[in-house]
Amino acid sequence: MGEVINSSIEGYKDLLKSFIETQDERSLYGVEMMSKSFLKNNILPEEIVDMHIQALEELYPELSQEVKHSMNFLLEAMISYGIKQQEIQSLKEKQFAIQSEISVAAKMQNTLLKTEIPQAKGIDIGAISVPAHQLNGDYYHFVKGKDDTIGLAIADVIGKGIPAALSMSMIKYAIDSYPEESMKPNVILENLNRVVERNVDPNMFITMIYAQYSPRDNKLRFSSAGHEPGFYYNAKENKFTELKTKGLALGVLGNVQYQEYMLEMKPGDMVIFLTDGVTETKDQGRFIETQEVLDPIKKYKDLSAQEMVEHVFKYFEQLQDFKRRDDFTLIILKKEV
Amino acid sequence: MGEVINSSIEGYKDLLKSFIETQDERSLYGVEMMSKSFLKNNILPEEIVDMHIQALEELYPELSQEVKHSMNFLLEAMISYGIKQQEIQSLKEKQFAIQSEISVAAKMQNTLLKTEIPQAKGIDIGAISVPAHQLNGDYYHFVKGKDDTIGLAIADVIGKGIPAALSMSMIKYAIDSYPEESMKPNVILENLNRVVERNVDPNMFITMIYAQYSPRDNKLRFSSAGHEPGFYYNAKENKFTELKTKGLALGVLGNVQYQEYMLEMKPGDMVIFLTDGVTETKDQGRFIETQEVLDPIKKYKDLSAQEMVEHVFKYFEQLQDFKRRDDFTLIILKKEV
Amino acid sequence: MKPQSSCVRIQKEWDIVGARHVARDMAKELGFGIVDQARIATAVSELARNIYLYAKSGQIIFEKIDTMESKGLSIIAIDSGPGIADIGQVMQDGYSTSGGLGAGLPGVKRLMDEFVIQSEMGKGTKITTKKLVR
Amino acid sequence: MKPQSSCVRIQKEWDIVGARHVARDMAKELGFGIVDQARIATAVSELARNIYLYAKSGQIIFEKIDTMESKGLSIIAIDSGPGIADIGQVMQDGYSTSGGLGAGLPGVKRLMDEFVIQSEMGKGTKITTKKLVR
Ligand SMILES: [Mn+2]
Ligand SMILES: [Mn+2]
Ligand SMILES: [Mn+2]
Ligand SMILES: [Mn+2]
Repeated sequence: MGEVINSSIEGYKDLLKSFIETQDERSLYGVEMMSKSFLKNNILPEEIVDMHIQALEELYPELSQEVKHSMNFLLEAMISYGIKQQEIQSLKEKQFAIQSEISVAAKMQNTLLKTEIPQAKGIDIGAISVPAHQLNGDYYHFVKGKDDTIGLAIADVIGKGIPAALSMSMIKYAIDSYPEESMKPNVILENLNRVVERNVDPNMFITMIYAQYSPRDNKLRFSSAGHEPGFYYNAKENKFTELKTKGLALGVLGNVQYQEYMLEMKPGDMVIFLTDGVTETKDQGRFIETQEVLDPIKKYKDLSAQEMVEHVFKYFEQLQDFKRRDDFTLIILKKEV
Repeated sequence: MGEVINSSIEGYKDLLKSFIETQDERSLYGVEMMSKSFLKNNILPEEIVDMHIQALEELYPELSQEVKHSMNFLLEAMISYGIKQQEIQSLKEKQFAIQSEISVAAKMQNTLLKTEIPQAKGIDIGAISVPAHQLNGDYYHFVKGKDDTIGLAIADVIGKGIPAALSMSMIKYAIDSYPEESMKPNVILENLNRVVERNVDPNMFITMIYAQYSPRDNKLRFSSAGHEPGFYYNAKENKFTELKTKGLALGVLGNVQYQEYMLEMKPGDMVIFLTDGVTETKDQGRFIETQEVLDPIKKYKDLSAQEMVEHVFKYFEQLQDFKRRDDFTLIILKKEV
Repeated sequence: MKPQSSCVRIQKEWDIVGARHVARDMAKELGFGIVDQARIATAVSELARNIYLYAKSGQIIFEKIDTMESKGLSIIAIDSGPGIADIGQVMQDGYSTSGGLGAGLPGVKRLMDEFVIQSEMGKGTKITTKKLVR
Repeated sequence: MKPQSSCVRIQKEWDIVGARHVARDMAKELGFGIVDQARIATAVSELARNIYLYAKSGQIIFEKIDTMESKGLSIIAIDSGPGIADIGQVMQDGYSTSGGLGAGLPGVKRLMDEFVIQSEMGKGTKITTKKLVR
């Protein structure tokens, strides 16, 4: 550092001299550039003041004692600022370390949560899940049973970030261990509720919908654990209705029973499941209305299910000026015509 | 901010005046305190220089133009330093947010990993697990079967921090879903290996020992997935031997078979399981030798198993000057005399 | 009477100094103190250097704000350069260490009272900033 | 000949100024430049204020280092105060914002070249620091 200062003091002195003589903007531009390079070389502000004193003394050997003393005083005032500046280096290193941990964790999550959207005759499925930051606290998952039944889970862990990601991996493994195709949605939720309740502390909970679609009878059976209600689109009447359900979020109480709901999907009908990251979209500071959630869905309803979810996501992304405050998950099931 | 400066300029001027007149240390102590309070109020260094100029001009109305110009030049040089200082503030806020996420996650982990050390006649068990930082990438777990068999898992996820914590919660839930008491250690590892291999990317793996102690025949059966070898203490011969095992770490290959090992525990015998956070203790920069891991174990071998693990932990904590670089887990089983 | 607005083309390094000069003069006339004069000049320096280094050419438009409610300086930098791919990233602290296109923009935001950036890949960038006399 | 070492008791706030004074004088004699003089004085200030505020009483021992290999100042602060429970936490950046016992110690570490802290609850704290003339 000493060397950088020594080789710079001449440059600083020249610029200072030229500025004192002419007050030109060029010298000030010069000192701006110089100051940035000092900063990059970790020169502290008290060292700048010291350099200034030296330059002044060399330029004006007859400089008054008062001014010299005053500059020493100013130098003293800069010491705390120098300490502060050194802090930033160590802060940045810590930040960098933790950021790379989070990136690795996010990559892991992607591997972990990979779920293939099942192909099944008669039903077209689209799904998208985008975290607000790097780690996702939303979860969705598909499974195709031996009898062609399609199992579908959509969940939202309370909160975001690292704690949510941890809870979410719990759900993932718990679900993985069930012979899902043979279990009813309400039973799956009842089991999951026990796992969550046992393993997570009481102020942490998870909302979830578990649904099963059977291509044999075109019926969708589902249960909800306090999750954001989905929508049913009746093609014949061209009408959307909210899927009202009852059921406590997972992890709130130990022994909860969930109700099973059922609906029949006729050609052209759709079912939409989502997390509150979709409905809590903010348009210029205000939350959108239920009706407005359906706007882009109506708009894109003739596209394929996957195109639909992607377009709807982009629509909301733009609406809230690319600032996501919550994880966003949207699943659409379309009964083919 | 403007107000803070205005009310401070008088104080600054008084101190400056007193210093110019007497060059006393008291004024410098005063400006140090003042400078700290400026910093706390987010006053930027260019504002300090500005205040200095104003104070000088008021004290010396006849101040030379050269000095005035020179001070304006110095002020210009401080602008980049002011920007840097503001950056520190915003970095600290981010740091704080992420730190509180990690604290919540660590609390969750504690709830998640709570495992009770089983009470069983004839065997005394001690266990300790301390993360290097807040989140633990080591894991241990006990389960007591209906036939009084004690199941024991000890694992180390490659890496530390957030990604390790995520992987670890996977192991926890996978294990939770097995009917452990009826499964042999090698079969448990083979199943876990499939889960890990399927869910985690290839450069992420987990080492683990799964062991079962049966009080009926005093036999310990165990299998290892690339885990740090444990030790067996033969009381009669007063001798420690390393428990050499074969077996690939979990998650490396898809279909791995593990070998089962068996040893009989006679009164006074001990078995020690650990993670590499214990053996990779550094004493003044060098890794300790295997022999040295046993030093404190020998030293405390007449204490109860739980007292032993705690004393051994403290011993190593001191040895490496309280700087833990890896998660530390130690389990001791003592056959009672 | 002094002009209420001014436009400086940025094509060579010397133009950066010219833009700073205009900025400082207008700031002085508006009654900004020397600290704010220096901050405005530094912000303009940063905007102009970005144009000079990455967009090759562009302009900076200065306009005095002098209404009943507020008094200050509006500075708009426009170029038809390559544009900024990820504005969010550029505006992050710490990114600035990279020293590339837009590296100084978080600093400009801190130096000024208002800061809006619009950019389109291949089309260019428009940065609108404002500083008010307090 | 000037003394090679000196000891300042810290009991009242005024003693902080006394300790700074001794530190600056010795630093000057040893040939430290004005920046380092100021840094040493600030470090001593911090150490002395910690004693004054939290340990009520203690002392600061100054010793000149003047050997063939190195020249500098050794400063040791000893008190029999409450001690610091979690040294790791106190030495973390950001903790300093709390303003409590030991809050300024990371700063002292930065101002000096060497810094060792030992502390026992209920017994007191010893901080050994050193700065060398470059
Ligand atoms: Mn959530
Ligand atoms: Mn949500
Ligand atoms: Mn590990
Ligand atoms: Mn390890």
